[in-house]
Amino acid sequence: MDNSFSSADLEFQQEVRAFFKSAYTADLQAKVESGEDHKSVAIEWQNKLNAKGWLAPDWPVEVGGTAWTPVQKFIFETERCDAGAPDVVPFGVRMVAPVIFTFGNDEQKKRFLPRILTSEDWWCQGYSEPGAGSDLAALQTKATKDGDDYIVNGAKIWTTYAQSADWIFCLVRTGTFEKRQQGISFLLIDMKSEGIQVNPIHSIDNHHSLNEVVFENVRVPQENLIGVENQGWTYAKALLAHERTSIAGVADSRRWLRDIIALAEQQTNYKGRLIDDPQFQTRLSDIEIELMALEYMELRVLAKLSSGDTPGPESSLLKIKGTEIQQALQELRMQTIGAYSGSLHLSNFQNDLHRAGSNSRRAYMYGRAATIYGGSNEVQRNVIAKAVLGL
Amino acid sequence: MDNSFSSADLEFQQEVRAFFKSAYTADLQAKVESGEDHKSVAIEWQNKLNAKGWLAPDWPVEVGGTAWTPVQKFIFETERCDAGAPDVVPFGVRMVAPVIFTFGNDEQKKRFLPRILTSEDWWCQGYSEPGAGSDLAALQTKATKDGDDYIVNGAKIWTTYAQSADWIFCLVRTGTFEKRQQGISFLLIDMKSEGIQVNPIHSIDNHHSLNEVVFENVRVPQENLIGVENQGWTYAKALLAHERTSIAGVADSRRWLRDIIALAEQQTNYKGRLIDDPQFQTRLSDIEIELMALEYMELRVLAKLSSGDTPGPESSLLKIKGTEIQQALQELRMQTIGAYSGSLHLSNFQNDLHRAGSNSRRAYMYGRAATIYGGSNEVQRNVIAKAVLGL
Amino acid sequence: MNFEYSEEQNLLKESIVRWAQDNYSFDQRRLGAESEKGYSQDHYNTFAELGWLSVPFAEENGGYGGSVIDIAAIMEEFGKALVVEPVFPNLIMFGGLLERSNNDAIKAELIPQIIDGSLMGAVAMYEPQARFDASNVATTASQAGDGYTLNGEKCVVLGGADAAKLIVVARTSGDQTDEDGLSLFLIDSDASGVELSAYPLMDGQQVADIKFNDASATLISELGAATEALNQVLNIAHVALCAEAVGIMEVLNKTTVEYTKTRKQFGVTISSFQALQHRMVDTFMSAEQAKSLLVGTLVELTDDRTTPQRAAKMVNALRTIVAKNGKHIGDEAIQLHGGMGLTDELNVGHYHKRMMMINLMFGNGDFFQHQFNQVAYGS
Amino acid sequence: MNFEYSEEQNLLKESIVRWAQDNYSFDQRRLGAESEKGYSQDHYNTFAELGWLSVPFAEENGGYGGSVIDIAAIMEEFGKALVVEPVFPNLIMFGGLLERSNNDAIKAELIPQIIDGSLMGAVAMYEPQARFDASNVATTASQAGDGYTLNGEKCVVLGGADAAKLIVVARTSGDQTDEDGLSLFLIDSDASGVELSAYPLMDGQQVADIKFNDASATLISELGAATEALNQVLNIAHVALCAEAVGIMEVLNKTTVEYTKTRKQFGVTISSFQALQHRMVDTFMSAEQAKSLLVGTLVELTDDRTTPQRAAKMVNALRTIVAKNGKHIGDEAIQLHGGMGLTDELNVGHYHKRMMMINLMFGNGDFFQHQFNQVAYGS
Repeated sequence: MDNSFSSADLEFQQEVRAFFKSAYTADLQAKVESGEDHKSVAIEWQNKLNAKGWLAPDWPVEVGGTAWTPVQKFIFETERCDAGAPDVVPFGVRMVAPVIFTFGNDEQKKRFLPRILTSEDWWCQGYSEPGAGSDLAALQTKATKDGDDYIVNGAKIWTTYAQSADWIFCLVRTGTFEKRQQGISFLLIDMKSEGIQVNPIHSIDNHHSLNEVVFENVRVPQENLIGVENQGWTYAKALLAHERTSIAGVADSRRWLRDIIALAEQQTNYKGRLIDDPQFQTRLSDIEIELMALEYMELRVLAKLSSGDTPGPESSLLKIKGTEIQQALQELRMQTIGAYSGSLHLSNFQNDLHRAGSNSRRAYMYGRAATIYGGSNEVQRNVIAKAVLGL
Repeated sequence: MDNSFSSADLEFQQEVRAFFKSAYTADLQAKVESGEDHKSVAIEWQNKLNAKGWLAPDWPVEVGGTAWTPVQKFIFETERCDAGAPDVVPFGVRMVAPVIFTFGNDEQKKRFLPRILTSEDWWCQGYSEPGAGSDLAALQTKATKDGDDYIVNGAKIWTTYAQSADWIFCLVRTGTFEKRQQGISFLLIDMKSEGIQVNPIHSIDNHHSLNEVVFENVRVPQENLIGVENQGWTYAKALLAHERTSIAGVADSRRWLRDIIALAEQQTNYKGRLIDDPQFQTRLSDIEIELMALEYMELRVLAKLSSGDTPGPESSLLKIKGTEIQQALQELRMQTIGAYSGSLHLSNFQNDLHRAGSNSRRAYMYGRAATIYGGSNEVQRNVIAKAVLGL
Repeated sequence: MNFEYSEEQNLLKESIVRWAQDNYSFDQRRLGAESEKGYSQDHYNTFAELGWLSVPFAEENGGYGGSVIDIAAIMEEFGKALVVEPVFPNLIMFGGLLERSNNDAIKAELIPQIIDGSLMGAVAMYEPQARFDASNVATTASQAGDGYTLNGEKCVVLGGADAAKLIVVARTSGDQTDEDGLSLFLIDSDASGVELSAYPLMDGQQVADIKFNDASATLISELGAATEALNQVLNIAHVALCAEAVGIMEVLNKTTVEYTKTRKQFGVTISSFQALQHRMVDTFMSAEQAKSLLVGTLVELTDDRTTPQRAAKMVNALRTIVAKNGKHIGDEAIQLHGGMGLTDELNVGHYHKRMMMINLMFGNGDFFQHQFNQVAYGS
Repeated sequence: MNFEYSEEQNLLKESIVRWAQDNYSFDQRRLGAESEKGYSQDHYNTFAELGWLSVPFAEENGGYGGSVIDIAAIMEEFGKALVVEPVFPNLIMFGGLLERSNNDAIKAELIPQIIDGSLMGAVAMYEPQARFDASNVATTASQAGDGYTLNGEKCVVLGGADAAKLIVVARTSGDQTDEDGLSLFLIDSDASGVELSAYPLMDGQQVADIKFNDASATLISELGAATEALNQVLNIAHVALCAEAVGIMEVLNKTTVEYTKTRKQFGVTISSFQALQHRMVDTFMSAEQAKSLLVGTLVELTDDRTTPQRAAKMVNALRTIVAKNGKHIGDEAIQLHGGMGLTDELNVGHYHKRMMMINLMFGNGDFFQHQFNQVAYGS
């Protein structure tokens, strides 16, 4: 057992740190924290990452990846959070791209991957359906062959930023088999196609990021099919395990924790500083200690990956604990701020606490989704019960 | 809504308080707390209660009950715990007697009830069977008719104090029906009968109170059958709801809480008194606040009972919360005392903390049973899910 | 011993239930909540007509003479209906302090206006630096001729966006965090020197941050001796909020149980999953705990034998358990509703947000538990 | 980065696994545990023969030169096998302090005897009035000719019932609760003035309360400067106990999962109940958390870059999570075993009791969390 970075890793750490320091400017930071104009701010930041060649570390080198070791990825992620820089918007870079470069044909790779790197194409994810929830295989959106095209009918739901997406990657039903997981295909659909309607879903954080996407006789060229018809479930599943592993969000949670401590150093409680209140310290360390455990849980998984293993059901564990910790931090941040954390709007603030309060309210509310999406934590527990404990 | 006692209740309270003060002598208290010679100490105490006519408040007046109102019972129980006096051993007075006076015939009432009051007969309970657990209806002990007798074969388990009991009341299978709950009879068996073997079960509190009772061709006169053959399940069920209601143990938990506070006033922590440590105070109030809620939960049930209702599925709630609070207190008591609470034996103590430690260890260990017996808390949750929430 | 609401109280509750059924569906409520004012004056006028606004006031002031139990009875129903109209800040806070004023003329003038629904008032007490400490008051009042001049800043004033009159807690003596030396002042919200910034909270309330710059106000309490009245009103306010929370808990649990009975996954209703059943039993028990402690607090607060210490123990225990269990119930309600629980379209999120605001008003769970510890174990 | 035990460490672990399989069934263990001594000298001699007793000692003292990772490796396996032989008090505590002594002659004499299994020693440090505060020491040592005279009382001395020699922490200067002014003394347990009362703990350990009445002892540390050595040894002791606890957690979880797969109720195995499945997933996660934090503590303690503050944070975090999760896992193991979990006959209760004792040794969860808070947030 040892924890040490190689000298090459240490050099890399310096390079990454320097990059974030120069690239993530105060101006950009202010734009990000305003929470407004999400897409253009994200593109501005992703273009900087892409210019450095660091937008898509996980991709194969020949299409734009970095061939970083898991340790390097860990370093990058830690430095990113220390710098307070936002994560990449995942739908293109992290979600559809791995499916394209793993299961897509050369034509598809050439057509789609470069435009993801340049942020010319903005993607959204079409998995969940109204009424299906965590039971992904219950999907009913149909794609029927018609000449060189598929005709798609059905609806997808909880589609984040569908309103600003150019493309959607969808799981659609192309056949009927005894096992519901069969007969599902992975299809790329142009959001400008005729017959697509995007209905906004306003969520409890008082924002509009979620949508329902309805397909009515939408014509999709068969060249947009990834891999083999009826094998889409396999492609999506490979992706989901990857998604769960990265969902632990240790570095982000660490940033939240530091933020709470900074707030508690300013807040007053029982005529002293809140941070000095033993009860508050215990609330904080209840979470911090779990976060320290999660950090090493994740490192153990990363170390295994770097020795060639693929992520197994333990990724469910990272997802459960990671999201529980995120929610606990969001809750504690509101408690730290007090009544100001009920503030609804992001503008016209009287003071800093107001801004922090409104941000924390929104994070808490939006954060309720973390234990629901990507396979609810209940479903993750089912997975561990079956795959790890053999129950 | 009001909480007030009538003037008659207040008078009663004075009478009860005076009784405990004079009857529960320092000598008796020392014997009880030594934890030794359980049966003879219990009989000494129960004889005092019986002399006052207060051993069996719940019984009908004509056989020895007191006809107390629920408020009076509440007052009695509160005063008992304030005085630190032990509860009645339940198997005779509270468990078999209500079945006898409700479903038994006159002959049985005359024969058994007076000897329970005088503690001449000591009873134990034969419900659970090896392998059946909370699934009580899975019982397999058979009683087959032979002339005027039943021949009983099978085994009962977790039988508390079977080793010192004169009688056992049993659920036995007398018939086979489609519903497992049918075909069960309620039988009273003399422990001196030939063919009964009592095998001790040593438990994790390092004491012997539990037993397995094995029946091999045990001959039981049919006159010992309660009520109608094959209807025993109904009689037992009526009893169980009653048992759950009284299991909340609010007054006892309140005594434990006071005990912990007294200990924490003597213990040192971080160079101050443990009771002044904010973290400890929070552990304590986490429990005390739940106990305050439980107290009013129980009072609400009692008030309903006094207006003529029978205890419903809400008694499961009292059982769950009551036992969870008991266990939390047992745990906190050990934490309060520290390493001394690992002490195994009750004698040869170096100091008071030693005695308190050993007592608390034993209470903790024995207390693990509370969430398992009388229908495990898991089964109680199933009951509420079905009967209250309609799930 | 009796732990049920009286027949009169049940009639009062039923009148709210009936009104809400007929007039306050989720969409009808929304009309008011999403208006600029944040509530419907029409509904509020109906409350006045039905007599509900008179409940907390003494008979000699033209009120119904209701006890804290009567207040809890109506607040529980307002909680169930998720009433957004500002009953709490106007009746319990503003009205409560007004009724304890030593200025009989002002009482005689204003209380009837509260009861008939024509006056909206708010209490400006907490300050940005104070978090939950009601005695951390930097706003000062200095004598100027017959009246007083206020200077300072108040924040998250409940009902403040819409109030015509404000009662302001200001320091007339002592250091910033002294318990004593506080006085109450009445001032029009549009008076000169009053600068009011209104904003909404997540539960739909319209509140305000308010600055006072040499604003002229009228003293309505004994000089420097407002703490007792404040504590009396806060005690009732705590119980009123908890009663509202108990109503909310009941709705959240009921809605969630019903939802799981209709929602299907993996071919069956999710109510059939034992893991979810046990969690719903736990939220049911959470609500029963809160309800039981509310009942206990009500009977003990109205019992002559209760000491102030015992009352403080009950109130702080109640607020602590409402904070813990409210969060438990709200979080589970959203989780078990899955994606639907995240939508603004379902009422679950709205109930949850109101519950969260209640549990940030005048203190949070840790704050109240700390107070409990002081009373119960303090040396 | 690498978070696995090395090949050598795995070989060491496997040797313990093999030995336990062949020689340490539950019944075989019981023979030793229920003997008067509380353990088997034969087994202990085998430990010596297999070299396990040399692991923590430096090569220059005739030991294996093991790191804290090597110690954790063997303790984890001792935990899994529920070894009752006094490895911990003798090697980690007594041996650890001895190795840090400034008296080379005594080290040269005694350490080989520990390694060959012929010497049992114990550390007498905690006192009845001190609860978990290691610097609350009322026992005094005063100079008397060449040596020192001890007076005072020690309690719950681990390994104390059977120790031939004792290291005693005594005060040579300062007030009763000062951190400084403590010294270490060596004394034979049968020396004049040593009054020893032995008794068993619930996990089968034989411990002792010990009184010193003008007992003559040898100083084996710098005068008044024992605190650093004590802290070093306690740090390793904390990690060793947690490694043992991690081993216990694994067994408890595995045993419970297996039990639910065989135990039938209501016609099906109870492992098929989803509510129980989710609870077993939670206990599995509890164990993984503890294991991960153990690994983290091991790599950070053996990393040159680690500051003392960081080390203290890791160790206290580890002990806090082991206390919480150990209780969680132990309680659930008993609950899911039902009545069978309450019997002395099954090993579940025995593992649980050892876990509980670990979590009362040198502090409990709250104590360690308090220490963590001091390091992490203290001003």
